[in-house]
Amino acid sequence: DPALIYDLGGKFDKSFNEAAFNGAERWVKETGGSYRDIEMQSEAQREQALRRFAEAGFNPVITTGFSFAEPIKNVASDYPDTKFVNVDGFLPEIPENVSLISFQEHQGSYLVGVLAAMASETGTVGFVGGMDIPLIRHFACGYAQGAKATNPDINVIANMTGTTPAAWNDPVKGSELAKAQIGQGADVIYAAAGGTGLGVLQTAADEGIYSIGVDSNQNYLHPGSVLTSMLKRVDNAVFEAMSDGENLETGKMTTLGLAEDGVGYAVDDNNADLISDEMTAAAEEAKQKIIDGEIEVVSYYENDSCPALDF
Amino acid sequence: MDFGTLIQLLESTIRMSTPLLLACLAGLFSERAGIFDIGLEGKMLIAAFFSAAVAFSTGNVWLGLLAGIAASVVLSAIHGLASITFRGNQLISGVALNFLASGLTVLIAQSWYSQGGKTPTLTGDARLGEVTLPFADALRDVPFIGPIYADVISGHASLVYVAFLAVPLTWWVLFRTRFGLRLRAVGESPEAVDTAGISVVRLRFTAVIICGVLCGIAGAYMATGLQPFFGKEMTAGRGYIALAALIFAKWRPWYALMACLLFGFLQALAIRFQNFDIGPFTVPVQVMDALPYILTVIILAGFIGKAIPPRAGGEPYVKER
Amino acid sequence: MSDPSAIDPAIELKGISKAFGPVQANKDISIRVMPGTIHGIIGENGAGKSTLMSILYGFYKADSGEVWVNGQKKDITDSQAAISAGIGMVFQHFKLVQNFSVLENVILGAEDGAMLKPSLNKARGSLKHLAEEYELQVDPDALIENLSVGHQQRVEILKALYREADILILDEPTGVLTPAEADHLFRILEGLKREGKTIILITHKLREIMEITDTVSVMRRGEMTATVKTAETSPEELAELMVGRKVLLRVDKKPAQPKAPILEIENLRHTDSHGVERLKGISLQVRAGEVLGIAGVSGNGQSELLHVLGGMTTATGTVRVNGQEIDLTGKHSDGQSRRARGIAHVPEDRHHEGLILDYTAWENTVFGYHQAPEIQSGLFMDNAAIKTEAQAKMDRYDVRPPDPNLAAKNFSGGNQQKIVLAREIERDPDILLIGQPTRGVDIGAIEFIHKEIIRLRDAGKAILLVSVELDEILSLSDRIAVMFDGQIMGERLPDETNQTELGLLMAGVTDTGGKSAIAAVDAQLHAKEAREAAQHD
Amino acid sequence: MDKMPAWADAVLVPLISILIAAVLSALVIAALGMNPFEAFRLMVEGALMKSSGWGYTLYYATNFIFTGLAVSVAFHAKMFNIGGEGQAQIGGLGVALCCLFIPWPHWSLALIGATISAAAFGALWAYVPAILQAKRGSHIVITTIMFNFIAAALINYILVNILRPSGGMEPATATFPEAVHLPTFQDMFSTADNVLFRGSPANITFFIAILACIAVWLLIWRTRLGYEIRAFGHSETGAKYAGISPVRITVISMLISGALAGLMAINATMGEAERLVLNASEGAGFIGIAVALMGRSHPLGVFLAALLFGFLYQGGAELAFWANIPRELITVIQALVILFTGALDNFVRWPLERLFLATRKKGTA
Ligand SMILES: Nc1ncnc2c1ncn2[C@@H]1O[C@H](COP(=O)(O)OP(=O)(O)OP(=O)(O)O)[C@@H](O)[C@H]1O
Ligand SMILES: Nc1ncnc2c1ncn2[C@@H]1O[C@H](COP(=O)(O)OP(=O)(O)OP(=O)(O)O)[C@@H](O)[C@H]1O
Ligand SMILES: [Mg+2]
Ligand SMILES: [Mg+2]
Repeated sequence: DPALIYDLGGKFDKSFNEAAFNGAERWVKETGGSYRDIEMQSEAQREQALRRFAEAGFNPVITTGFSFAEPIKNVASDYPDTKFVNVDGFLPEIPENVSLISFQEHQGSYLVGVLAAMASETGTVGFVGGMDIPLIRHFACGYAQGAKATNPDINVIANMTGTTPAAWNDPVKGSELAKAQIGQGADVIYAAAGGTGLGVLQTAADEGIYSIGVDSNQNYLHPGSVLTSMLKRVDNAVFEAMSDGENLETGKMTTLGLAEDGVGYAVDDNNADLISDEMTAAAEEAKQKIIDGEIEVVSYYENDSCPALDF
Repeated sequence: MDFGTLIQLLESTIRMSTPLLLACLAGLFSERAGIFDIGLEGKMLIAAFFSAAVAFSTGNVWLGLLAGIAASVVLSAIHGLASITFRGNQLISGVALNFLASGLTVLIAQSWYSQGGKTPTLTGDARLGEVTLPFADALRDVPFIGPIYADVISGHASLVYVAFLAVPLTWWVLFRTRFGLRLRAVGESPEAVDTAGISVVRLRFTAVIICGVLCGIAGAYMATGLQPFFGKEMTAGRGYIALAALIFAKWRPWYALMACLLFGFLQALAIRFQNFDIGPFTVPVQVMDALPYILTVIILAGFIGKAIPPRAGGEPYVKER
Repeated sequence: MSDPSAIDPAIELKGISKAFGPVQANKDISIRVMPGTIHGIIGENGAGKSTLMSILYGFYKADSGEVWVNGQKKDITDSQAAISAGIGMVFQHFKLVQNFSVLENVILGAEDGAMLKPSLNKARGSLKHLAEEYELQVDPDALIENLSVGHQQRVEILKALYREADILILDEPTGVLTPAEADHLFRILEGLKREGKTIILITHKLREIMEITDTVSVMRRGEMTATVKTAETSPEELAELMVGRKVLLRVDKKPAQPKAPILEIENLRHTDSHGVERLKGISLQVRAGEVLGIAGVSGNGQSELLHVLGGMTTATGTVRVNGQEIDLTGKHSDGQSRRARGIAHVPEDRHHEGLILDYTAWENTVFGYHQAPEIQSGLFMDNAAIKTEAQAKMDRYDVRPPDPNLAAKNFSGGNQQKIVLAREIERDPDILLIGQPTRGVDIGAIEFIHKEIIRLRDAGKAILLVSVELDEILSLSDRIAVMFDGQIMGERLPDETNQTELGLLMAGVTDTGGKSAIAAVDAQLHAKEAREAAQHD
Repeated sequence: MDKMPAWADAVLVPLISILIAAVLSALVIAALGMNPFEAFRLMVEGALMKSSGWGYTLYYATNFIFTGLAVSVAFHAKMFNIGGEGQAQIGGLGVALCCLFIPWPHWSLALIGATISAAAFGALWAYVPAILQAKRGSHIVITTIMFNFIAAALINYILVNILRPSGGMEPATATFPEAVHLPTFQDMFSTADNVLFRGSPANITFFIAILACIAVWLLIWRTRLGYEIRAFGHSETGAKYAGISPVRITVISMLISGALAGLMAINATMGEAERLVLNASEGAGFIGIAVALMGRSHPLGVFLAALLFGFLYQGGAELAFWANIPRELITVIQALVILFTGALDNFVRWPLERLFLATRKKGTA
């Protein structure tokens, strides 16, 4: 059986852990298989969880969050028969029985940036992040690039919620941040802040502006107000890893971008009316150009700075 | 900063201050009676959950409010049992109840709603509406005063007004009624109260229950007013800030109002001015984020001086050892 | 009971027993107090007096026994019940709310209705009335923490009277009072008695018992050993009943043989944290082998003088010890430096200064001297040695119980005081500063403490004694300096002065220069003024 | 004077209290649809029946010992140091700087260096609240709460903008060099054919923690400084009388407290993570409060309480592995343990006292 280990944010973080959980549940539904999962409570548990599951014969052992890369590196050689999967992580050298999956969040964010810029009437769009960490800047950076490419005069306001883990679970502050951005003219706000983001989406709905969800499809939360969601298909990645089971290909890093449908923007019944044909066309064009390499979306990680945004 | 921004800032200040204020007054009642309470956070949290849950299932926010208050009062009663009846350590009891609330809310929410510790979103009457004060719209265009009245003062959830009215009410109860006299006395000198023929235990329990009620309102405001749902850990440390405000205010109601407004204002300010530039520098977001806390320390060190808690605070009343 | 008289006793206790855990504080106690009398209760520290009274007042619950008030059996379950039975109590340690006004303290628990205003107004009226009737003047709006102990005690009495108490219990009321205040209190008690009220008075001072009570009961180790008519007994007999042996009630000392001055104080000034100047240029000398007594109404700077000399606070001026100046403001102005210079200090307040109540007795026996090299072994304190030494000290000073591992708070006041004395005296200091040495201490212990002070004097030490008890000052001192308002009003020799003259000086009446040549009539007159002045402190 | 024998007070009361907490926890577990006995078996087996389980239990316990001692020392001086969290994180910064920028030839030297550095940084973070309390009377509870937030912001800034290796995704420093790797229990106690403590993070720091317990015990109950700290804690006026400077004691005891909290980083940052991550203290500063209070501020009590919490952490993790329970259940169990052993202890003690008193009366009668 496969095992799934969620990062510290917990299974229901309204973000990628939850997406992983959804993928696993889909796999259960479709195949009737079973898996085991656990939420981390502390840093020290990472290695422990990997070992316990490997020792108990779970295979593959799937983990979410870049923080698992190091522990996986440490334990992988002890369990050559177990395959380890990590979503979001990076290792300079990838052990034979390890598969890394990374997502081009900046590309997906670029597309929702395009949509945001087009939907905005005020010429100001907002971004609310959780804790100020590189990953979140990575999201913000792609978003700003997309928005500025669409409307060079656009004003992008990017705010972070805080510096403690509470920053991921403070919808009230998310709501205040949204209100502040609305006060500064924003009429589309992209939230990449876990539970805090729920407050952003809520306030956007209450104040009659648009919001953009993150990671999984959050359009259903406030139909008519959530412009779209930046999808990061961790669910697919988990689903596939579970489906491949012991036949999983390892020893490599898989990068899932627009081309692989690893990231994207969500359109469904809830927001179909909000996305005009023109917007779809623009987004699709940008998508194609990114895939073709005509547009290069700069990753924040590349040189720890963003061409379109000051941090 | 233009006038419009100032108005928004003040509006935000009111919203951010309200839960702090309610929790701070809650702490004030408890600590004035000699029972320290670092469990404000947990009480707010559990109240937030139950108010949202009951408002959701009944569709009535007022029932939600009652449920939130009830839940908070239950924790208060446990605190009272531990620290008054069984003369336990008040700090430990508070810490334990914070943990308890933090764990229980998510456990129950998960088993009821399976939304990862979140309650479903409240709509309609399950949600605390905003109150428009009389003439707010008519006066909006009056220069200066208009926006202040219409935007800063009017247009908040009813519990906001409850919180602000609770300040004079608390003052009045504390300093103008028999109950207040006894309450203050029991926090200073329980043996004086005891020898005056008044039950220390009953008095302290009453204070602790009032504390529970106010924390309950604070939690309910967060989960039905500020947000129409409960999310795990959504109080995000506000109970501790309220405690700081209480000490800051030297356990006095009007000062508590000032302290909470100040904290609220600093938070609102930090939210609105992240990453702002001063000449060649960009002040990093972390500095703005920490600013309310840094300023608190500075103010405390520079202007407040020594805060003397109620003399019998924190100690159980023991007459026979 | 075979008492033939028709009137019922105001209070009758029958077979009261009370244990605190394993401690039997009261054993089967029975007592009758007749209405309209003043009934004294005496007994050693820890004899169970306070416990018995607390039971009568409903503060503690008796394990067994009955309480009868005015011939009726009462079930006194709490203080409320006692109050409605007409009992009022002034505790040894006042039960007042420090940051409340007098008025607020008086109405606490006796309010009329839920609003404060009417109660306060009513209380203001009756307070005025009571004050006139019983000479109980206090400013109704003053905060308790700003009142002198004497005034605080008046508030306690007012509290009881406001509740219309007919029976008033006073637990060691004079322990903290100045002689003037004590006199005043007794006038009040006489007044109350005339009004038909019944008073129970606990005290360690036999003089007071003899002076004011009608009957007196003696307690020992939780039991009531005797009840006698005051007129039919003597202090010596009472003392013996109390302690179980003969007690010397007067200090027996040889004339002093003073030598060179050891402590020289010149123009000492101290300003407190509120900016009030509390010492206004004090100049004094204490010689080896003499006791210099400082008399004064408390609050006139004696405490500050002790604090400055003991290194608890800073001052300006000059202080020389054995001819060498000591640091009054700098790094070496703390208690440790003073001790290093041979100054020992028995502070006035043993609970808050002299002892760490939560420390064991042995830990307290080195308190302040804990840095001394001889009780260290390497990096650590030599606890075993300290304990052995503590045991020896406790045996020598007859501290009861002689258990060095017992926390200081579990000793009675007298025994606590002995621990402090043992510590300070056994260090063999050159100078002993000693404040209120016998406050709240029973007769047996007083006798002992006075002997120790004289023994130290005879060993050639300089002793600076501060006491509000004029008796104590007069019997122990070789010279007496009187302080008033931060100044020395004059010095007297004990043989050549008397209470009246000292009282005059204590009230700030300028030094007349004469030895004791004031006309008696004059003195009487001034003394009355003095008392009144003292009341306004 | 005692109402019941000391052993009953020290052993029986906490045991019964824990039992009550366990029973209530069992009810919660049963309410979640799980067999409580099975859950308990999982916890005990996972935390105590294997060397690797002990390896985790002791790792967590090590953290809690440090933070618990930190809170205890401040308590003795009657100060409530809520700032363990921030002090530990800043201590982590000290460890990181020391390990990253000094080319240590051997771990033992690095350990000494990091210990000093962690203690110094932790102490520094406690210094400001301490001096403000001593000189300005600023309430230590507020200032330490505030300093927790400020520490979080500072560490966040440093990790995101300064110490993060370029291109690194995580807000964390680079991994420390191999030379500063501390021996783990596995390294120390395994033999060629018998691997003990496999993979568990318990490391040599545990012994430092034990040394710290002993040192604190000696400090508080055997030295002049400890004597002065306790005296000051009991009575400020008394301290003044004895010539003990309130400013000095306030500052020194907070420095010691902060240093102890900072030492936690040796275990978590140098021993386990081998790099500094965000929120490295993970709430141990707060658990330290419970540990200190439960341990009655005595090092032995702190040690035992820390073990108990280590057990709860590790047992809880095991429970989560095999029983699929939400992690909040562990929080609830912790809460119940703290409540019953810490705050409701008289709930157990009083009936017991009565029992002992009754039997004694019978014995003497
Ligand atoms: N609250 C209490 N808890 C436990 N023991 C007590 C308590 N109060 C008094 N005791 C004990 O009961 C005994 C009697 O104490 P009590 O206070 O009645 O003495 P007392 O005669 O008033 O002494 P003193 O002259 O010092 O005031 C003492 O041994 C004392 O230790
Ligand atoms: N709560 C208590 N627990 C234990 N012992 C007590 C308690 N209260 C009083 N005692 C003891 O009762 C005895 C008498 O207490 P009381 O309060 O009358 O003080 P005291 O000895 O007269 O001291 P002082 O006169 O200096 O105030 C002392 O032995 C004291 O230690
Ligand atoms: Mg007494
Ligand atoms: Mg006494």
